[in-house]
Amino acid sequence: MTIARRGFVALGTAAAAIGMGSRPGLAADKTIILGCSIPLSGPAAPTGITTQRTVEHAVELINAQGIMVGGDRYTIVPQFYDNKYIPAEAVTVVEKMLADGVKYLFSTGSGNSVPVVGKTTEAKVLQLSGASGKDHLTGPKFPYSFRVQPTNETAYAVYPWVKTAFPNVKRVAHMNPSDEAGFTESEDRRMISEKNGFTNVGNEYFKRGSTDMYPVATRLVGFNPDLIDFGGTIGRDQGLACKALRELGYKGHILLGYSDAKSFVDIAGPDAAEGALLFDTLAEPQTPEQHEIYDWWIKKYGAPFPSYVFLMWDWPFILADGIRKAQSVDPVVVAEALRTTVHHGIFGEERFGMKSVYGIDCSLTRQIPMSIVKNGKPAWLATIDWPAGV
Amino acid sequence: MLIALGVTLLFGIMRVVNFVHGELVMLSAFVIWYIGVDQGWPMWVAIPVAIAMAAGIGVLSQKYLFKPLQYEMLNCFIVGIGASFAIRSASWAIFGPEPQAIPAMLPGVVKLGGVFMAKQRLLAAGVCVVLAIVLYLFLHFTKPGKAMRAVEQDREAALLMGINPESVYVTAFMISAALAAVGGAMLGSVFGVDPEMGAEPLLKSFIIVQIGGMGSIAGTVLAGLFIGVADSVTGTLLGGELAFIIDFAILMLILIVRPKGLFGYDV
Amino acid sequence: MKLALPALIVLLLALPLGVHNQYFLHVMIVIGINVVMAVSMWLLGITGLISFGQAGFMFIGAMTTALLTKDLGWPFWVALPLSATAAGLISAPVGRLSLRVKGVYFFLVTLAFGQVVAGVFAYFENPFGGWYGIRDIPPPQPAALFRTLDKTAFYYLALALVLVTCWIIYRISRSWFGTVLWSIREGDLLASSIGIDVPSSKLVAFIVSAFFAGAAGSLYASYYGYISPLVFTFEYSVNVLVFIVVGGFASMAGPISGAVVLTLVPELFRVTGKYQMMAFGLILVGSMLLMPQGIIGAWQKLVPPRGGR
Amino acid sequence: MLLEVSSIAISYGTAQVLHGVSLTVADGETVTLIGANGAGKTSCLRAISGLEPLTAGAISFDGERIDGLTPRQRLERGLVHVPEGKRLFPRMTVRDNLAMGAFLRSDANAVRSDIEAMYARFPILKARHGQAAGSLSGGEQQILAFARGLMARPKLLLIDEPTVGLSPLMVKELSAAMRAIHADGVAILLVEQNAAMALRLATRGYLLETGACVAEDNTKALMANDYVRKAYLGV
Repeated sequence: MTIARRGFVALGTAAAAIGMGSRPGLAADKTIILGCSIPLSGPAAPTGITTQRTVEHAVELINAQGIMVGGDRYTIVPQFYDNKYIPAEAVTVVEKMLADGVKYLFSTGSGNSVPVVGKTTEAKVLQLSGASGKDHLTGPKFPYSFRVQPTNETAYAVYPWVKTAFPNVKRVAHMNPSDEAGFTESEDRRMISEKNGFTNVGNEYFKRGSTDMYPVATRLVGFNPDLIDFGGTIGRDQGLACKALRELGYKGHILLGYSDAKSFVDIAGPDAAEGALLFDTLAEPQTPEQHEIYDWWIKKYGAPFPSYVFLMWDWPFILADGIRKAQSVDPVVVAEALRTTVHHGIFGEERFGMKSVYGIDCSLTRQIPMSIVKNGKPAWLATIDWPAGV
Repeated sequence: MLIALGVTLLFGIMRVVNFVHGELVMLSAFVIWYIGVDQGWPMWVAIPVAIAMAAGIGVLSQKYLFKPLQYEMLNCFIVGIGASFAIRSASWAIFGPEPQAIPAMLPGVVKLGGVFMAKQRLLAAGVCVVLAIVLYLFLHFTKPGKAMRAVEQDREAALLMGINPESVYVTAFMISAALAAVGGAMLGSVFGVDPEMGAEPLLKSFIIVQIGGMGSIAGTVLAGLFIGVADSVTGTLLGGELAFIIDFAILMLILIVRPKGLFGYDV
Repeated sequence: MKLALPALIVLLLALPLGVHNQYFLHVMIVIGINVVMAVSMWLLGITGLISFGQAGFMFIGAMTTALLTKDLGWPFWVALPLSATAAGLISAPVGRLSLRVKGVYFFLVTLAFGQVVAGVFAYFENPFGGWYGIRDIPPPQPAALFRTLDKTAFYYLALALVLVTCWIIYRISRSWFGTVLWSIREGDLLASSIGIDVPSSKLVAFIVSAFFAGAAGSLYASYYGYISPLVFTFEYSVNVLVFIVVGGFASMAGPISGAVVLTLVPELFRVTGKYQMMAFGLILVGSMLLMPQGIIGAWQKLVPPRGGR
Repeated sequence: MLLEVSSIAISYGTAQVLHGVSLTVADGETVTLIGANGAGKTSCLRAISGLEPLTAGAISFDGERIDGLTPRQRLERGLVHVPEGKRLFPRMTVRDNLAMGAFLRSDANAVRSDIEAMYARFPILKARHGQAAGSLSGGEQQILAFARGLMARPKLLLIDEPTVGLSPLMVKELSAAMRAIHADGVAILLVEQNAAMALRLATRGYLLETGACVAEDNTKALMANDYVRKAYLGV
């Protein structure tokens, strides 16, 4: 009997939790539910946790002001679900959101975003993704799908810059994790670097989260490149790969992004990390707005500050701008408004663009900050403008 | 490999697949990071504290998780998985999204026959070999060690010799956990510290133990070397993706041809 | 008691009439896939062997369906049996080799097999889609019924597959052959000493179990419309084992109840976001400590079964 | 009496395997327990050494109740069980197996000299001392099992089925070994299927059938008993 009773208690608690969770969904007259499908456990958890903390704070600021639509004042209520970076889980998360009537979805990771974009399009839900992706995630087929962070596309801006900043670099090798994101990054980066006149000498994949980077590093060094592009590699893998490459005697440049600069240096070791180029990484705050965010994190969560926070900061504001501009909470209307919204965020002027590549303005374009590891510390190096015509 | 030693000890003696082992590695690494890096205490304080903590958790998990299940293999497996999910998830919540690093005790690299090796890796390998030898000596030349082997080989006969299997199990859990802590120190200084760090080494060490033959220390060490070399060679020659397939194909072959493991004995 | 099963089936059949929450139906379909997997693994499990290659066979089934329906344009109704058969066919040589080893070694050989399957599919971008996987796998015909946003038809499809699978495997486990499998659990030597052909019996169980895993994979592919090596992982096989152990080995109700409960309960905790996995882990620990014989074991203690197994 | 077993009973689950068995062994006496397969002989020994809990009855050793004690505590009092099937530690050397026999003793020097004494008594063990016990022949293993039992310096040795599967020559050798043990003043309770050999070795015997004691007498009388002759001696 005790077993049964305990079971019921557990079920009851869970049911109570459900009730609490969906209550804002029922009272949706003046709120906009923002469903966030992010990895909160497993190897990809760091991005998810950072995203959750960042979005929570951004939404606080937005709500303090409110979003005025007609005479109504709307606030955003974010809900965070763990998709564990498993496609099947991500689908279940989105099914739950659709059933709860969520009209705005945010999702990180292409493995989680690609499998659901068909559903969200059919349900006319606005999907914002922080993920690598191409026409299988955004494009005319998916009019309500936007990508809020330039990922693989940063290459359009970065490679021309590399050409002028490091004229000696000719041979480029690519390293990526063996999954959807890695494939996307690899294909795009190879294509873009070749367009910019670089020679691709090698292309390697490794298993995400693997601890032994020496095999892949050995092969990369064997290609004798001037620059190794880490592409879609994230988190600990970056530091380990860099360390392995330097230990194997690699002397050329290393280019990586999506990184948290400080832990990258910690894991790679200051000697190995020295000189690494960090694309779309703001190692240290440059503007007052960036300082504000930086100080908030340090005050609330303590050091170190993950630079990924900056990348996840602007999009909730852009969404709010879009809703204001549309003067409607209908995702279809908001989607059209988003295409023409210009937002002044922490990276300057930001807008959804890339019609020339995807046939529809759907991917965020903005300035790209570049950093470099100097004296064992990440430092700001340059800010690249988004290339014209892309 | 250090972790594999701990696994072989538990798995060999008690047929317990302790999934919490990977989490012990991770928690120890965090303790070492916290005491030794964050609080700035010397490493010779941090590492023993981590070892003591791991040993403590080892004993507690033996007492409250595995003993009540009477070491039934599948049940222990599930409990271990559950506990490790919970611990890992809690660790993300507690330690936050940032991976940490334990600075290398021996920084720098040396050149060995044309290949650069981090001194810290050599140190880790050295520690591993030394501990393997110590463990071997312990199991073969001390009374508690012999009692442990006796329980592994014939639990009932050991009982008739006046050995209390339960207390042997406690010791086994303790030593295995302590090995996990040392493993955490080494892994943390080579690969960094984050809540997922224990997962892959655990799977790997499970495979190493199987190939080496359960409960055989020499086998575990050799299999560890074998797997490490095979991994690097296939990875270097064929590239990461193909190596991934080939490694497991080789593993299948080895197990089918020599089901007792490469260096195993007949059970 | 005799009426309980028909009543349950009628209830399940009527469910979509009363419930229009698509999320709930989705969870029911996921449960259906998990039940088929759990029951198929259980069939081999009663001989005392746990195959970690189940996700691999599921992947083979899913891939067959994806290639047949998307690239060749064949109807799903043809692809489903072919997918199950493909998994069954491949399992025959795999089983012959891997069943030569026992116990934990069998765990590991089948685990390695699952990894090889995922690795091969991931390596060959053409035609297997590589790490991208394959997307836009067409739904079954008529497409007007099997829609993305209305899952009723898919629900009935899953329910049918579950009922057929459970019925067949139940018949097998209760037949003379099932008795043979149970006796193998007690020991190979004992079983062969009373004249049972142990290797062939195990092989047949292995093939049947792969066959149904393939069928589950086929359903997965057409329902989700997207498959990739990230889905059919070793972790998924472990999950299926967790279903069985938490449910209990003693009868087929074990894997079924395990799959149902362990798919539903995490959904209850989904709203807790980052604490969902923590809750799930604690539930596993708690259920093992409180119910070492699984849900079925605990149930039988509360309600002693009438008659034998 | 050294050992007094009074009407003990044992059950495995719902099946009762011993129904009130009583027996005694005096100091230095060799007693045998004979009976068919499954009569409960092994269970009886396992109860005495503490491997099986009693459901009824009492066991005294040296005048002290021992049926609540752990196997270890019984061992400390000089009650040593040489189990059926030898149960050596197959991957330990012969020497280590002997040392395990003296696990509870802390007098390292005496243990060492005892091992030497075992080598002297059983030269085959000396010849094989560095080999793994699992690699020994069946008879050698049984001798090692005896020697391991003696290492605890027992007052009473419980010996279970020592001759199963051995050649007649080996059986002879083992009988000699048991006689020698007896000559040292160690009491023996021997369980054997080879009733003829057991009855020749022992002074008294008990006949066990389906978990109960059906006859008890000195061995001469048992050998003369018609029923025993027909059922167990095969004459």
